[in-house]
Amino acid sequence: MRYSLFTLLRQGLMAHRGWTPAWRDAAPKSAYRVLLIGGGGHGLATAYYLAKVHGITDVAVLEKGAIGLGNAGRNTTIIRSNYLLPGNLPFYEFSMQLWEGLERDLNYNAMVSQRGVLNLFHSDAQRDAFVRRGNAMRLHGVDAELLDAAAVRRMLPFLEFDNARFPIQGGLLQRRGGTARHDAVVWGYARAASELGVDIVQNCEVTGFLRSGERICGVQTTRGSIGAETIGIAVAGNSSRVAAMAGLRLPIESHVLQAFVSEAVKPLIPCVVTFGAGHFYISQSDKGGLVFGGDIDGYNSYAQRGNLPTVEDVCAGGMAVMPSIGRLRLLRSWGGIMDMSMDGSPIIDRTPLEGLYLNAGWCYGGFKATPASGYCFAHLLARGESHELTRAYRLERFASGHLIDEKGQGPQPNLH
Amino acid sequence: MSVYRLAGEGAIQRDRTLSFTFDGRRHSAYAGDTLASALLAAGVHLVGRSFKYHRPRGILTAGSEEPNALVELRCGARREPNTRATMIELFEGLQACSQNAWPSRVFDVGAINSLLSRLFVAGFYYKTFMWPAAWWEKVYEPAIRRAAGLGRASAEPDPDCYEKAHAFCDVLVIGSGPAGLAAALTAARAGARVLVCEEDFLPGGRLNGERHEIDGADAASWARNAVAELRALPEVRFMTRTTVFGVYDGATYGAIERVSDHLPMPPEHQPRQRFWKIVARRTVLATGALERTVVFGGNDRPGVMLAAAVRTYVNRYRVTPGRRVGLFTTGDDGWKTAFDLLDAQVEVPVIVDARAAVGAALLEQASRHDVQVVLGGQILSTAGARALRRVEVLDRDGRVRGVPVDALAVAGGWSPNLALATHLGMRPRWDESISAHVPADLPPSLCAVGAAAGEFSLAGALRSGAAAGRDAARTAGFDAPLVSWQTDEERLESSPLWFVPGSRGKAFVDYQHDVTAEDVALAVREGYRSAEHLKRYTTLGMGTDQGKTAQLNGHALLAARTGREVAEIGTIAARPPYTPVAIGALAARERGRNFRPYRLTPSHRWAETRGAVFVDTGQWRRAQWFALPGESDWRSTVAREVRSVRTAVGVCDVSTLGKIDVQGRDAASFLERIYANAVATLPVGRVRYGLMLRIDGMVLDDGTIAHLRDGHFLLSSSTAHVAQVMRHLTYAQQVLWPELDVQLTNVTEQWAQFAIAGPLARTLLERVCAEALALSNADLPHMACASLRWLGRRARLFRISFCGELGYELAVPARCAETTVRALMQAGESLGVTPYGTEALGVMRIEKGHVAGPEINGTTTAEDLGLGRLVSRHKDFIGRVLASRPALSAPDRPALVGLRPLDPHARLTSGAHLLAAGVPLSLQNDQGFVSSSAFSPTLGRWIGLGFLSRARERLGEQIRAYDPLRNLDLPVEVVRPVFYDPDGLRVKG
Amino acid sequence: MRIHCPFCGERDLSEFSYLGDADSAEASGAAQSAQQLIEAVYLRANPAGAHRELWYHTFGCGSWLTVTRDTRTHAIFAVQLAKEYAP
Amino acid sequence: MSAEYTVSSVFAATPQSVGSGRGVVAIERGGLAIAHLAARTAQVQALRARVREHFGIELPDAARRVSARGVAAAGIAPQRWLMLAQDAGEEFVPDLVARLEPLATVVELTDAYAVLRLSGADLRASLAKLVPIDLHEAQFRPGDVAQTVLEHMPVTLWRLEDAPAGQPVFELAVAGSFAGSLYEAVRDSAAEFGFRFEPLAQR
Ligand SMILES: Cc1cc2nc3c(=O)[nH]c(=O)nc-3n(C[C@H](O)[C@H](O)[C@H](O)COP(=O)(O)OP(=O)(O)OC[C@H]3O[C@@H](n4cnc5c(N)ncnc54)[C@H](O)[C@@H]3O)c2cc1C
Ligand SMILES: NC(=O)c1ccc[n+]([C@@H]2O[C@H](COP(=O)([O-])OP(=O)(O)OC[C@H]3O[C@@H](n4cnc5c(N)ncnc54)[C@H](O)[C@@H]3O)[C@@H](O)[C@H]2O)c1
Ligand SMILES: Cc1cc2nc3c(=O)[nH]c(=O)nc-3n(C[C@H](O)[C@H](O)[C@H](O)COP(=O)(O)O)c2cc1C
Ligand SMILES: [Zn+2]
Repeated sequence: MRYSLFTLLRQGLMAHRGWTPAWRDAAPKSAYRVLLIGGGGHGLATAYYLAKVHGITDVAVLEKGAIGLGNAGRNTTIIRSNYLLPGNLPFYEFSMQLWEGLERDLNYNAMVSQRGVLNLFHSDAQRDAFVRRGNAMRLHGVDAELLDAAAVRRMLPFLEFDNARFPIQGGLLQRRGGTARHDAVVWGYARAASELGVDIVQNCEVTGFLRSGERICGVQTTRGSIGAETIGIAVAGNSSRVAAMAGLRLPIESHVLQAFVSEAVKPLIPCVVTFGAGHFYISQSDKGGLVFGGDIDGYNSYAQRGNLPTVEDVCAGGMAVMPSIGRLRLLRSWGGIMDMSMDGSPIIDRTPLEGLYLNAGWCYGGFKATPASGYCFAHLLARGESHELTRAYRLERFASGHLIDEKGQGPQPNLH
Repeated sequence: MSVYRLAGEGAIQRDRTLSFTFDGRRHSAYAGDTLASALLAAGVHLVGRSFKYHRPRGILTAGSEEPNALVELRCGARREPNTRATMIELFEGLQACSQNAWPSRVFDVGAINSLLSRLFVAGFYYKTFMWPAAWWEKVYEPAIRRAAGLGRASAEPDPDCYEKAHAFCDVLVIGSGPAGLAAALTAARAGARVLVCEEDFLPGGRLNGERHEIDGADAASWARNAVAELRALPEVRFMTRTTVFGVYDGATYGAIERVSDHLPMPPEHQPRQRFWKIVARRTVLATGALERTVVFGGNDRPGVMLAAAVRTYVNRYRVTPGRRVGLFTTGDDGWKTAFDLLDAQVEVPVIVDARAAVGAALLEQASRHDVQVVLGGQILSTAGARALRRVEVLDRDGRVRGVPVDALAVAGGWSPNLALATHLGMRPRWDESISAHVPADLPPSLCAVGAAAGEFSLAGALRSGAAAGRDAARTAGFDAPLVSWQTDEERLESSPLWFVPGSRGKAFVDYQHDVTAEDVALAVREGYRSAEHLKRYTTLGMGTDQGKTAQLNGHALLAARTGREVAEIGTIAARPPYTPVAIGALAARERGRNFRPYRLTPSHRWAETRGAVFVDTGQWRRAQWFALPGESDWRSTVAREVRSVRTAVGVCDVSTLGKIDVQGRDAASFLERIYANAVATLPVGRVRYGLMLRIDGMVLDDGTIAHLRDGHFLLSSSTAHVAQVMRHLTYAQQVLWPELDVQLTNVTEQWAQFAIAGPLARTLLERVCAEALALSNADLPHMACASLRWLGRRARLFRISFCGELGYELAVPARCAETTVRALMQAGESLGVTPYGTEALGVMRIEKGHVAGPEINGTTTAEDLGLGRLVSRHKDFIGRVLASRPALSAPDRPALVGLRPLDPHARLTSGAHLLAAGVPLSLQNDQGFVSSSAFSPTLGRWIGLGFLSRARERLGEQIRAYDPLRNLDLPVEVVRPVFYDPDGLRVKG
Repeated sequence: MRIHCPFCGERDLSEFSYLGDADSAEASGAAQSAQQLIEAVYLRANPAGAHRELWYHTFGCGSWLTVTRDTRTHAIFAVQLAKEYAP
Repeated sequence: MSAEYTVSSVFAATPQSVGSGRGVVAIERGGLAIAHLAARTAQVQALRARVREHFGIELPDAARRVSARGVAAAGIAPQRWLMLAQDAGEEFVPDLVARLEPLATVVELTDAYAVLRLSGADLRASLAKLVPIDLHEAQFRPGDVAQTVLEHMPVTLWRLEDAPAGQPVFELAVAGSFAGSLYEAVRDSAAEFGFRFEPLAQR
């Protein structure tokens, strides 16, 4: 059923009795042309673009629980394309452009809000590094502005300017960046894919792979075996576990990243702000809660929760840059499992095993990538070759040295 | 006295009257009141407006689970939005305002939303507002945002301070109701270190709200005595106003002590709140149980209140929520509310019990009063504009009658308050016998007792508490006798009624978020059928109360709509914090200038006297330049400093550079494996530039290696990398090559180090330490080092130069720094000696083409930095193998170059990108960037260092430096990255 | 989380810093070929369950510790000094 | 140059007090010679014997501080210690080097540390705000040593014998460059109890 103000009004008159499920809760068939493991944003987006762009509708998305409760359902919803390296920048900008048309495309309001993303800097060296990044963006036609302290102050007068340990010198602003309603992105892709014939199979955990020789030809699941010509893994924090079922070791560590939300208040923070002298970034959700986060806890983890040192570190960062939030209350904190790659950049590639493809290594930046990741992964699955925007996201780059290391931290995932 | 304030004791101090204002109107109440009890006493029942429909709302509970009565407390910079009236301890002059209502809570324009409520169903915004695209940010979203949110945050900095503290104990008891007190007493009497945390300002839990007897005395005073006994024991810390908000790994607990929230303002030297990090061997969870409401039509009207809360207001605060209070109950304990009210001379017109039959005792007791009892009855709806006036009662024969009441007590059954028992990921278990979840698979360090464990009787609370207290004490090595207390064994029957099917009008599940039974039905209809989808689609349980009183009712509705049992629905994980926590408290002292510690160089105080301007680089605070009186523009100051170094002599404190002492039989071979360049060939008394790589072949750090004595080396590292380098070295020493005999000592702080540079550097030094040391080129050539006596201490002199002039670095024990630098200044006065700062240092290193932070950025190899020739081909060392990966030696990989604008007056900026001349602007044509740039006073023009593809082939080429962010775009020439004294003769001078 | 340092005793997480998989670290030390080194440096077993990992007692004694920890529960099974000291 | 050099306080130039000045008293220690002692591989037995014979000290295996005749040894890591000597003069460390090499590496750190002696009735309550260590008198005995973190600063803490009045006495050592920050943290944590500080120069 198409969504619009009109249908909403009509349903209003009939007490909303006429609405139908947003997506079909399908039971798995015995075989599919393409199987996607993981009903998060990436898996669902991939299914949608397979059907929409490549006309491949014999597709199932297998989700071990209910869709969208992994990282897609727990991220801080920031979307941006303010990247430095040529391996990343065009890909994330393409994603940004897909976001800009997403709602009309999906006929689902994902509340994409281009409220701006402001990275604060606090030293000359940091300014120059940000300028280098901003200039790369401009070279690629992406919007980027350099603000001095005065301009930042006009924009966000409530920041700490006068009593700071590391005074704000200015900021790098991408106005087209912003946030999107994370759950709606999942539901929107699920609904649109389902409408095109994709099976969304919930409570169906993949427990192993079926092989014929060197070829992967299906999966074992908690709902029986399912055959497939092509299988894509898009399980984020669980990538290593699923890959291990196929005997693969990945350049990935799973780490916990915590996020936080405050009690809802009337509009306070107009854009996304990141603190440059500590680990803290923040935005305000449409519901009114301040959604914020910081650094990962730093140790391997599959528990979706973290510990106090990070909580303290994040709140200290918040108070250092935004001392007016002191009396606002933290309402809830949680964690998600990051698929931290060895150079901080993702992998969208074929695996050494025929028929098995991988989409992983998103670290804490994969929500913004959801549309482009789905689009390009669909391309790879449909055509068997990388989309030009993801040529750099190869598994073999670590052996060849074609690293995409935005932060320069080297093979130390917890530092990316 | 108001008609709502009852006679009798309670826990309020009648002799201390306090006055306060709500929405500007002045009222008075007593010490010991909460804002909620004070408002009830003042007859204020309409406290605020709801989130979406702006419905009038009152007070539902008497505790921190309150969903409705949220107010803005205090004003100005101290304004606290969304503060629960039920948790605000009254103080003289308290100011509070209602929220989310305009112009006033009584006449609220937003209330028209109720009329549109047919549209504003769960998730309506996902279905529209999509056209035209641009309108989302401009029109729709701002409107939604203005409507959303409850209170208004202050935009001013929080004026209060916060504190962090650490506590350790054998037994942590969370909650001081009968179960908690029993546990604490038992463990404490045995001698264990006991820490009790109680959220309330009054210990005792339900005992303050009920009329129980323990050991013949009334329970409230029993609690007071228990607390007094505990407080008197040396190993016990009893903290009220302290909420344990989170459970973390390693038996670590987070708690917030509200030190001054009950006062108009924190006293001097007192924080507003104190954040406790508690480590406990064993923890007893005695957090009680929370009563649920029932989902029926108009169940949100001001005057509708949970039955146990009514008892608390009556017995503890001596306040009644109304003069004619009806009761709607699903269990025996609800009846206690009626009896407590009746005994307090409050009229109870009707008792509606959803159960068809109840015990004779209850009926007998009720028959003594003039109360109509409706068994098997339900309440279909309520009436009243801004306060409750009437309830519609459906009896078992299907007859509906209206009963006039001004308040309604609702007893929907109890759920153990087990949030903390799930923070570590444990899922609770459904217990059919109490129709609620109870804590399950707890770790050995944690146990739940009393109502928190589903043990709802007082006797059971005392019993389970005592048993847990004894076990906990035992594991800590204290043998505790089992104490027991006398109390009536009450048996309380109940059977849940989650919702009233025939409800008329909106029946609310989640009050705060205006989630109705209809919204749940809609979510199910649209396929959002898992508990998590229901939550996320309707926002059920996502408010400030986290649905403590609503969650289970919502799941029961979900179960009914999807043909499942409540038990099958599962639970929504509770997350820290248990109740919302001020963000300032978690940051504690780390804000403003205290955000991070600062480090001062050994000559800091001297630098202050010389007019130094300081810059924070990481933790260090360093002299950036030394402005002379009359020097306004810092560039001219820096230019002067550079010129004096190049023409005479300058002194700079470089103590922040890392200094690591390496000794041991295998010291040389250790360093041989650490550094990319040869170390073994370094003779004693000599210094060498050294390059350390990461295992992936990227440069980790550069610095110097001095060979002090046989088997004794001193390394220097860049200021920013000391910790990283030290960690790298200890890793190699302890993990990679434990067999080597090598000892490492970080001596960075032991030595103050001064660079003395310039053509007259030797002359200056000869004036201060000629007799200690011969300084001629022969005696101390470039890259040599020696030790000397200095101020009666041992000091070291290195003939090294970062700025490219004849230079030395004099290392003296840190405490000699000030005397030393003053001596140097004095001795050099006639030579025109000049102190210089980091800025001049930076300019001169660029003039010399020395790489630093902006070049050694974790993505550059020795080759990239033009240091390939240093890398040894004859040995193995960390980083050798991976540095030779194909992509890292590709010819088009950007490498270090010097850059010079063609226009001698043009400014060159770091961060500019480099493109070949004449090519279109695009990422494909991006060939590198400017990493460092400066105005060179020596050359009288801007210069820079940068990285450029195929650098070697391009010397002399004119390319383009493009910096659109700064609106700069200029032609530059590619040159060798050494702008000054390319043959390095001056350092040898 | 609290780690029991064999020298300092049980200490809070905030005193330590994390390196990662101890097996990988050891393998990178022992690697005989470029290929082996690349695998040791870049590939991880990343198990859900018991994990041998290296921690550095940054703010304590400066020892490198080999910790065996469950990555699902964060429960710590064993802690040893990475280096064995000759008596 | 052989002129004398003047040593001034690294914490705060002047004596200061907050409130009653009684809850916590901080006295800046001076004249403390400090060396880092690290046993050479497989030499620890011989080193122990050597130290025993010269100083009458048994090098502790754990994070403990033992002292004899004005010289103290504090265990800070496996087979590593800090040697501290009060008013032993400039030659203490050089002597130590001469006596203990090649059984150990000895490195002077006299100037690397700033040390506060802390006492007072409310000292434990004040320290509880500063360090994540259980300082209960039965848990952290006289002679116990802890290296830990204090507001991001590495610090070393040890407990001395209680003062005659039975009040606890601790010493807190920090890298000299942090002295200012450390001082402010200590002062603020003690403010509610009353705080007094005596800098070096004053004695
Ligand atoms: C706290 C936090 C904050 C973040 N903030 C941002 C941000 O601001 N901006 C941004 O761009 N990114 C952010 N991210 C990262 C982003 O959320 C993720 O990179 C992205 O969501 C990952 O893609 P996904 O949605 O497909 O992953 P997921 O939603 O995790 O999807 C993976 C799915 O696979 C399922 N699965 C796993 N194993 C199996 C199996 N064996 N069988 C079947 N199904 C399986 C899981 O149940 C899960 O539903 C954040 C992440 C977190 C945790
Ligand atoms: N009539 C019934 O059916 C019924 C049901 C439940 C409880 N009760 C009565 O309640 C009592 C149960 O005793 P109890 O001791 O188990 O519970 P309690 O409710 O008496 O005490 C719990 C205490 O824990 C505190 N608390 C809760 N969470 C906290 C936190 N995170 N941090 C700090 N403090 C926290 C509360 O403020 C409260 O004081 C008995 O008297 C019992 O009769 C009766
Ligand atoms: C952007 C965003 C906003 C959120 N806002 C709220 C909120 O207002 N109230 C709330 O209770 N939880 C909120 N949450 C947290 C979720 O309730 C939930 O904790 C999170 O999605 C992780 O799921 P889990 O806690 O069940 O593991 C929010 C989460 C995100 C990602
Ligand atoms: Zn240790």
